Amino acid sequence: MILASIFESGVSIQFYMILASILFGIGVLGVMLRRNAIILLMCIELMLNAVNLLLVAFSTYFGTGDAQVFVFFIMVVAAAEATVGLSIIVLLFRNNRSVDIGLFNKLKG
Amino acid sequence: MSNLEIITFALGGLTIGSALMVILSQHPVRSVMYLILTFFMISANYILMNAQFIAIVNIIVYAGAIMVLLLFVLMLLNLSKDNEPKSTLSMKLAAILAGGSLMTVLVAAVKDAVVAPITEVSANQQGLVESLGQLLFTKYVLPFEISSILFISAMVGAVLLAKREKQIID
Amino acid sequence: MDGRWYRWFDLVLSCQNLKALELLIIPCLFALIALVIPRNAMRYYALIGGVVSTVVALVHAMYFIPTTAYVSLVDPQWTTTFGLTYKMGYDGISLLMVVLTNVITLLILLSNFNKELASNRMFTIMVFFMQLALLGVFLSMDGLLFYIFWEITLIPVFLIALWFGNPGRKPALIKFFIYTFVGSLAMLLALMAIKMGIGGQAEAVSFAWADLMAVQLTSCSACWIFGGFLFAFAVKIPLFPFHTWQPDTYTKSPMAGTMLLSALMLKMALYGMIRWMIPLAPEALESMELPIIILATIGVVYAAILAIKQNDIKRTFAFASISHVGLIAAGIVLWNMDAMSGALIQMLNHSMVAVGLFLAVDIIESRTGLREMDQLGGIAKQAPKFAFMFGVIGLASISVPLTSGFIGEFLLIRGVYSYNWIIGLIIGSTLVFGAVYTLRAYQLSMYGPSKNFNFPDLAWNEWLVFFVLMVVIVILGICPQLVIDFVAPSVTRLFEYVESSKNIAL
Amino acid sequence: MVALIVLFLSGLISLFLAFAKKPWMVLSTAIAGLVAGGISLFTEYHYGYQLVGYEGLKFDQFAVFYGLIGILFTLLIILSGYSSFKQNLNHTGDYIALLLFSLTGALCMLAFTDMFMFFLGLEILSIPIYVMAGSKKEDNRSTEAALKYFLTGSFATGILLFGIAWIYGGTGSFRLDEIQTFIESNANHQPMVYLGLLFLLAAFLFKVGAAPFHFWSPDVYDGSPSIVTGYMAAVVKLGAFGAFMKIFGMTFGGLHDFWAPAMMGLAMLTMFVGNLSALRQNRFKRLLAYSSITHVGYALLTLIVQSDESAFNLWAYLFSYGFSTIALITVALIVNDSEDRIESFRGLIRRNPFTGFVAILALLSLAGVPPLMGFFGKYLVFAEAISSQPLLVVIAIINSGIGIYYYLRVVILMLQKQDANAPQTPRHSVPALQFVVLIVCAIALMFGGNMLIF
Amino acid sequence: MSIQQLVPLILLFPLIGGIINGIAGKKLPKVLVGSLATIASTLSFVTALVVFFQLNEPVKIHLFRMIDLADLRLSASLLADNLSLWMVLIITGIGSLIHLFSMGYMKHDAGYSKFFTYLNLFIFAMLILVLGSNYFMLFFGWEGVGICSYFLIGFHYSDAEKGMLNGIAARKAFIMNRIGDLGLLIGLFLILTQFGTLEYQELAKIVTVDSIIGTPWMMFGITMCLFIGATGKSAQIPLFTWLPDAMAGPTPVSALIHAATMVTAGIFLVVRSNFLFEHAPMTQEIMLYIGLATSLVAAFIAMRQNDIKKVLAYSTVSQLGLLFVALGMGAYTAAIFHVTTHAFFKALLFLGSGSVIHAMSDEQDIRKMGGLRKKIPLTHLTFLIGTLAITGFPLLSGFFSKDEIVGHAFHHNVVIYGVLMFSILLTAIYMFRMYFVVFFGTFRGTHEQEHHVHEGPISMGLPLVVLAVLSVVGGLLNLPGIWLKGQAHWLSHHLAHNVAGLDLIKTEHMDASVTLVLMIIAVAVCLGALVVCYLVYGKKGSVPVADSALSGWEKLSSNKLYFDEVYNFLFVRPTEWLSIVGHKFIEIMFLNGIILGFAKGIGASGELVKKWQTGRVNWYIIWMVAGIVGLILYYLVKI
Repeated sequence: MILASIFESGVSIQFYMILASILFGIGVLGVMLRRNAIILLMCIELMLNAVNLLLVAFSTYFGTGDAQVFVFFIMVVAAAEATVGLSIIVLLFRNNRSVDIGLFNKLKG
Repeated sequence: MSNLEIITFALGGLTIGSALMVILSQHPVRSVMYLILTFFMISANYILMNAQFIAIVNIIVYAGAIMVLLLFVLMLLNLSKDNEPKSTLSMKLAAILAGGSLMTVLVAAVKDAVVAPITEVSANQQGLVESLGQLLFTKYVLPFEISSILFISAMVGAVLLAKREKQIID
Repeated sequence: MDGRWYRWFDLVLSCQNLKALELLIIPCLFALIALVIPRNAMRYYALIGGVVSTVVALVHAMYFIPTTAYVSLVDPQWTTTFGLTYKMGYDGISLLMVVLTNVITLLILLSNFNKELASNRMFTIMVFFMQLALLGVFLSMDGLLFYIFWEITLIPVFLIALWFGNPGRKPALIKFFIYTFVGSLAMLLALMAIKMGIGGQAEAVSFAWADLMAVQLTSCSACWIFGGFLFAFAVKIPLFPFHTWQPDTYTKSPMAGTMLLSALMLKMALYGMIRWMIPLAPEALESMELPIIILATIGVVYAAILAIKQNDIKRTFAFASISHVGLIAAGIVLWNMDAMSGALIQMLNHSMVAVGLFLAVDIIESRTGLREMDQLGGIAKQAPKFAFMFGVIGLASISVPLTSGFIGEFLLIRGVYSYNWIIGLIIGSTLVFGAVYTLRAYQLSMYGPSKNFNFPDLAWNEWLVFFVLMVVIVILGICPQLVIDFVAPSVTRLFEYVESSKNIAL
Repeated sequence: MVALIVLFLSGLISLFLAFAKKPWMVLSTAIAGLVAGGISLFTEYHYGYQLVGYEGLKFDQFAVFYGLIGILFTLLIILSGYSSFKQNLNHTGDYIALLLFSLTGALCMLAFTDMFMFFLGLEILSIPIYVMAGSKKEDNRSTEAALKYFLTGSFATGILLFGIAWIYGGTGSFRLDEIQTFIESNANHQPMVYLGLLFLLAAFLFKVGAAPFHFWSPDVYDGSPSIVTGYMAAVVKLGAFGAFMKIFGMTFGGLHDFWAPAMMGLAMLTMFVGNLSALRQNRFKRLLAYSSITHVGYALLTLIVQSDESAFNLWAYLFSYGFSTIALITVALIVNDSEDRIESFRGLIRRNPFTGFVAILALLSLAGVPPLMGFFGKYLVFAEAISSQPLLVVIAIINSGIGIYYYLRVVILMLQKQDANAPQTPRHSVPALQFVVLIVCAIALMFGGNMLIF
Repeated sequence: MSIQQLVPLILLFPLIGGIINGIAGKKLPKVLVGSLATIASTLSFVTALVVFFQLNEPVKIHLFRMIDLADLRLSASLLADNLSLWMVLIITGIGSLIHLFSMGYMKHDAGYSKFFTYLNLFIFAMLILVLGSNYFMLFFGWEGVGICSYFLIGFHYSDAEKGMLNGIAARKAFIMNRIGDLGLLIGLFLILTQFGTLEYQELAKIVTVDSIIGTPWMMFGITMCLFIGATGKSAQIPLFTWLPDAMAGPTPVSALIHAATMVTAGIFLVVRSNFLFEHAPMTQEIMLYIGLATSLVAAFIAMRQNDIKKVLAYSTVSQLGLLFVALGMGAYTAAIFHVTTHAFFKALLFLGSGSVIHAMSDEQDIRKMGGLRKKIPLTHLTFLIGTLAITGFPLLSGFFSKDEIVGHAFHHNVVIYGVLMFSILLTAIYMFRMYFVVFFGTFRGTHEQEHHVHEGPISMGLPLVVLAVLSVVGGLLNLPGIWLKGQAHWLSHHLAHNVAGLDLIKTEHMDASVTLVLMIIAVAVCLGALVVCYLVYGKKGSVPVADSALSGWEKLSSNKLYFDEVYNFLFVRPTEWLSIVGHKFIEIMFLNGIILGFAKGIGASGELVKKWQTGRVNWYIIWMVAGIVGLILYYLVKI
């Protein structure tokens, strides 16, 4: 089934812009609030998803596919980042038995 | 207000709600679950926007692969307990202040935006696998190839970091 | 951006007009060869280097015809994109400073000859390095080149002070380095401003002196540029409120460092005032003249009064130096022939006196281990030659007739006096105060019965240094016209140049 | 393009050659790859070779000359780090390959023509460095650095992508030339353009390490293995600044009046923060990090003052900065103790005269003492800025004055005699490769400056 | 040889003598050193005599250009005219005698050759001072004699107890002179500004009444500055306190420099500049009153001084005051006349005192002498002649020279005359007091000293005799009109050219009978003092009491009117206080404090900024977000 573009049926692009902004903001808030490294990683993924949403919205709105390809690449990168991030977290846990980033403040000043 | 609009807004509300639960739940596993839910919501949005390919990939890659990986690591490291230390009050306040004002200014900035008028209304086939595949293997073949460097370095990195070194004295 | 990348290769092709550069090359060579000279031959080697460069400078001076005014050494016909032209040359004023630099360097090497320091490789290298940089400063006819050499001078003198200085030198040296560095940055700012066309005037073609002179400044930007230069020079001279680095640094430096600082680096700033600060922004002279003279006057009196009750003999002479150079700075900004001649003569005199006094202090310090006047005394009886030479230098310092100091101060005080008689009267008090602190220092250390330290009289090299100083001082004191004839055409030309460039602006 | 492939392949080959446990083979592969990459980069520019079909990368003058020093710096860093790489035979190949991969990312960041390649290039540049930062696995500081770098870096990636999305929303394109045309042809823009621009700005400021987005850099520079710090300071910064210049200096040039004042304020903040924090540091790499923050502040002047010379000036600045950093890192590798204390440099000039000499040259060059290269870099930047932004230049000059203090502190430490009763620090032997690096750096620092201004 | 060549020779002899002694003096035998110096000085004297007799009109000898600038031409040139040659004769003549005296007096001194070097150099400087053809040369000599004086006062700087004190006295002399010199220097600047030249001859031509109309203040300024210079060198109020202290130097030095020659440089300056002073009546008045006050104050102080040299020093100050009174009245030749006679008898007195001190083994306190009349008869006799001459005993030189000044004063203003006579009376009293205390009564020194008392060698005796003769006959130089018609006023006529005949006219118009009356009064004063002093100190043999026992005016006199204390309080202490306080508070606390404050402030803000770097990733991200929020706010505000 091919749906007609949502923007032709009255939903404004503003809606998705604001929705993406709020999702992004929530992601950012999560990064600032939480101390579990894995949750932080998740919040960053949430931010990336907000970006994806925005891009897809624009893509549909403009009627070009470039942005969706971009989203694809974002996912690629997100996967790579998650890999590296998780291995760093595993390494950290192995050394410190914890992934609480509040504990990692030896470097400061 | 049409049905579609109602669906869209409801979906938007649910997305925000589940996203909020991600950062508000104390239990990490619950956070992961809510995040997966959020991804599904977003995929639903994609489908609403006629981007089926992305919607599917989103579920496969994110909800399927990345989140499972996260969950797996979470379990592996035995972090599923609700033992995350609380941030200090000042940090919380500052975070909420900064995040809140970020959202506020963002919304304030975009609320009056007028997006350029749509020039090609007809071409609504981009969301499909076919058209995206076309793009990906013609116009964007170079980034596609070059992302291999990204992956191989991520792989090498993961191996380098996560591999247990042989203990010289055992 | 086009073409920039390849211009590097054009450098070799475009060097067409290199003339005799031996003035710069000799110290450079001596500094390099010093790396392989055996340690026990170092002192002789250094002395030879000093003599050679002095002789070369003197030959230049002999062949210099004062009325031809300008001799070009390096004059490339190309300009780099950023305006550095590498132009070098000298007129009478520069050549005077060049000769002074080489002579003083020789004297510094000579006065260290009987010390352990003379065998030190790094010391020798640094002295030649310093000489090179100073010559660069005096020979540069390009603003940026001037600045570069100016900054380079900081390094050897800093290293000499750091490696061979007195205990507790570190904070003082850091203060000195940062203070002067910041001052120089202000000069860089001014140079860039004048080159890049701040305040609406056109961009200068290059940093060449003549090109910078051609820039027409508005009186506002002229003041800023003048101020930038002034800050750099005021710190180095040092003028009154910018002097606080000086006593500490002088006290903590070894003899050679103090001599380099007071006899040469300070002259660099005064020379900079003559060559760069006033000619580049003459429009500002009118409004800046009085403040500078007032600062100089305050400095003269203030430093003199402070010197009166110092107990450390080196510190006394450090303050004395501040007191003396304030007068020179005032003379320079008066910007007329009489005062300028006085300033130049007094610059020479101050160099001689500085070398002499700090050598005397060092002789006292190295033989008794003391610098405190209340513990010294009775040296004159044990070392009459030293007492005599020290006395002569002291008299030159308090500008007694028959010494160059008198001619210098006479012309300078007269200049200030004709500018404003009240200031002239106040600044003239340096004659009285100078006598007070110099004689006090001299008497407390030299007079009285012998104390219980053994004080050998002058070694031959020390005696020779003093003797040369004495001869120069007396000759200049009797025939100042020698110097005046040497520089007067150049000074006149400078005045005319400045005057004509100012007229266009109006 | 060929250079990219050559570098990637040499990285790949190094990766597999490492199984032979003969580190010299890895090294020679890497060197060969770098040299070949450099040559191909240059010839590619010279003969105008262009891959048919996709214009995501364009090796123009800008990319080539920025890229060449990137390759040069990487070469120097690999040479300098070889002695530590080969200590862990299992991973020698990994380290070198990761650096080479990262370099390909840097090249992408210098040559991109659309946001795809930019974004990918950035990630390829960053991800190997996240890993390298944590490559000292048993060292808690190193892993902490990796974590911090990774978290803040990913966060910044999110910011960057958000910005790109907004830009796309505002202009309808990912291509730089189209965006540039769009911006220059329209007078009034939608908020999306500005938002996107600001998010991009934030991301860039993060990558180059400007206040208040700089917090990661001291910690990461401090914690990472020295050689990685050197790479981050020299090459990563080069890539980030190159892209910065491409996007802000060129693409967003039309909106210069909008973003320049904001950047100006942040540049001032950056200089002060970097300088002031550096004053009381005891660890060398941390000092270097803060110094690099200050230098970022100066380098931002080239972006703020838009002129024909900006790209060159920035290049010259990074060129001079890179040599100093590499020299210092090499010296730190030779001399430093495990704690990375500045104190370990005490009396260096007496223990290792040559090493000490190069280190002092590098420090003075960073401080901007003529006639060293750093002075000319600084001079170019300031001189270009003074006529339009005199205030900013004055502030930069004031900061140079403050900055001299902490450089001087280290210099004096190196020049000082060792205490008689302190334990004698041994003379450090300088491995041949590092010696070569030091010589190259010394020559460049002493004479390179004069070349810069022709 | 022509005058052109001879005049530089006058300068050259002492210079060469000084240089040879300076370089080789230590290695040469003492006799050679002393005679070399003496011969150098004597040769100068002889040459000067030759020139003196050859000279018909002023001769200017150009030596070399010194400073040749657009509006400032100063040349090293000499001017030989009657005035300068007269001074040269006094300087070299008395100088030679004192050299001769020193050969004996300084025989046992370690710094023998150094002493003669300084003496010769002093002669050289003094000759430049008087022979120079312009004020610039004068200034050269002016400072030169100051320097020589400085070294000679502090000659015994390495004495165990008094070395430092000698040094301090020398420094005091030099600095007080320097203050005067500054005035003189300013005067030179003023002259340059006003007239554009420093040459005496040119100036004398330029300064006509016409050209200075409308600038009386300028003339006042110029002359006041010159006068300030003169007060420094010639020890007038307020700059006179150095001279008594200068007695720390060896006695021949006191005789030569601080009595006969250097201190008269101020007089010479004023006489030289008479063409300027004549146009500044106000300065002349001031000069007159200052001279009067100095004369009185110094005489008063001398009344209760017990150091033989101090008494003579104050007497010198007093006499110099008298000379300034003369100058203030425009009696230039009278002043030169008195300068000449004063040089004779004061040198004689100082040398005599030197002889006494020599005999007493360096004892200077007159209370510890007494009864020396028999023991050193030659010294006694010459000293008596000197005393009589200075007190104005009839027919001796002092009688005539003083009389001329007093006569001028009487014509000028009777009150001034009265005060002057009082001062002369005081002079007579303290001189006779000293004479009687030293030479009459019983010997009060230690036994050792008594055993040791002896006349000096011939080299010391001869100058005494010559000077005594000169003191007796010196009056002949300028006999007043009533004594020898025709030949009268020889010196005045001789110098007439230099002073443009200004005061000759005044002198010759004096009424003969008035002159006679004045002479009689003077004689009465002198004889009265003689008698009183003889009765008190000679016959009764009373000895001055200890300083602490004094009270009333005696205490004032003994404590030098507290001049030193007042100066200390007013000038020295505040300056030292300023120096210490300035160093402590302005330099260290304020100026250095500002710099250190800057540094500290920067350091503190560095600490503060360091705290910003918390080490926590959350905070880092919060700040980044804050940065982004700031950027967007910037956008919202700006657009």
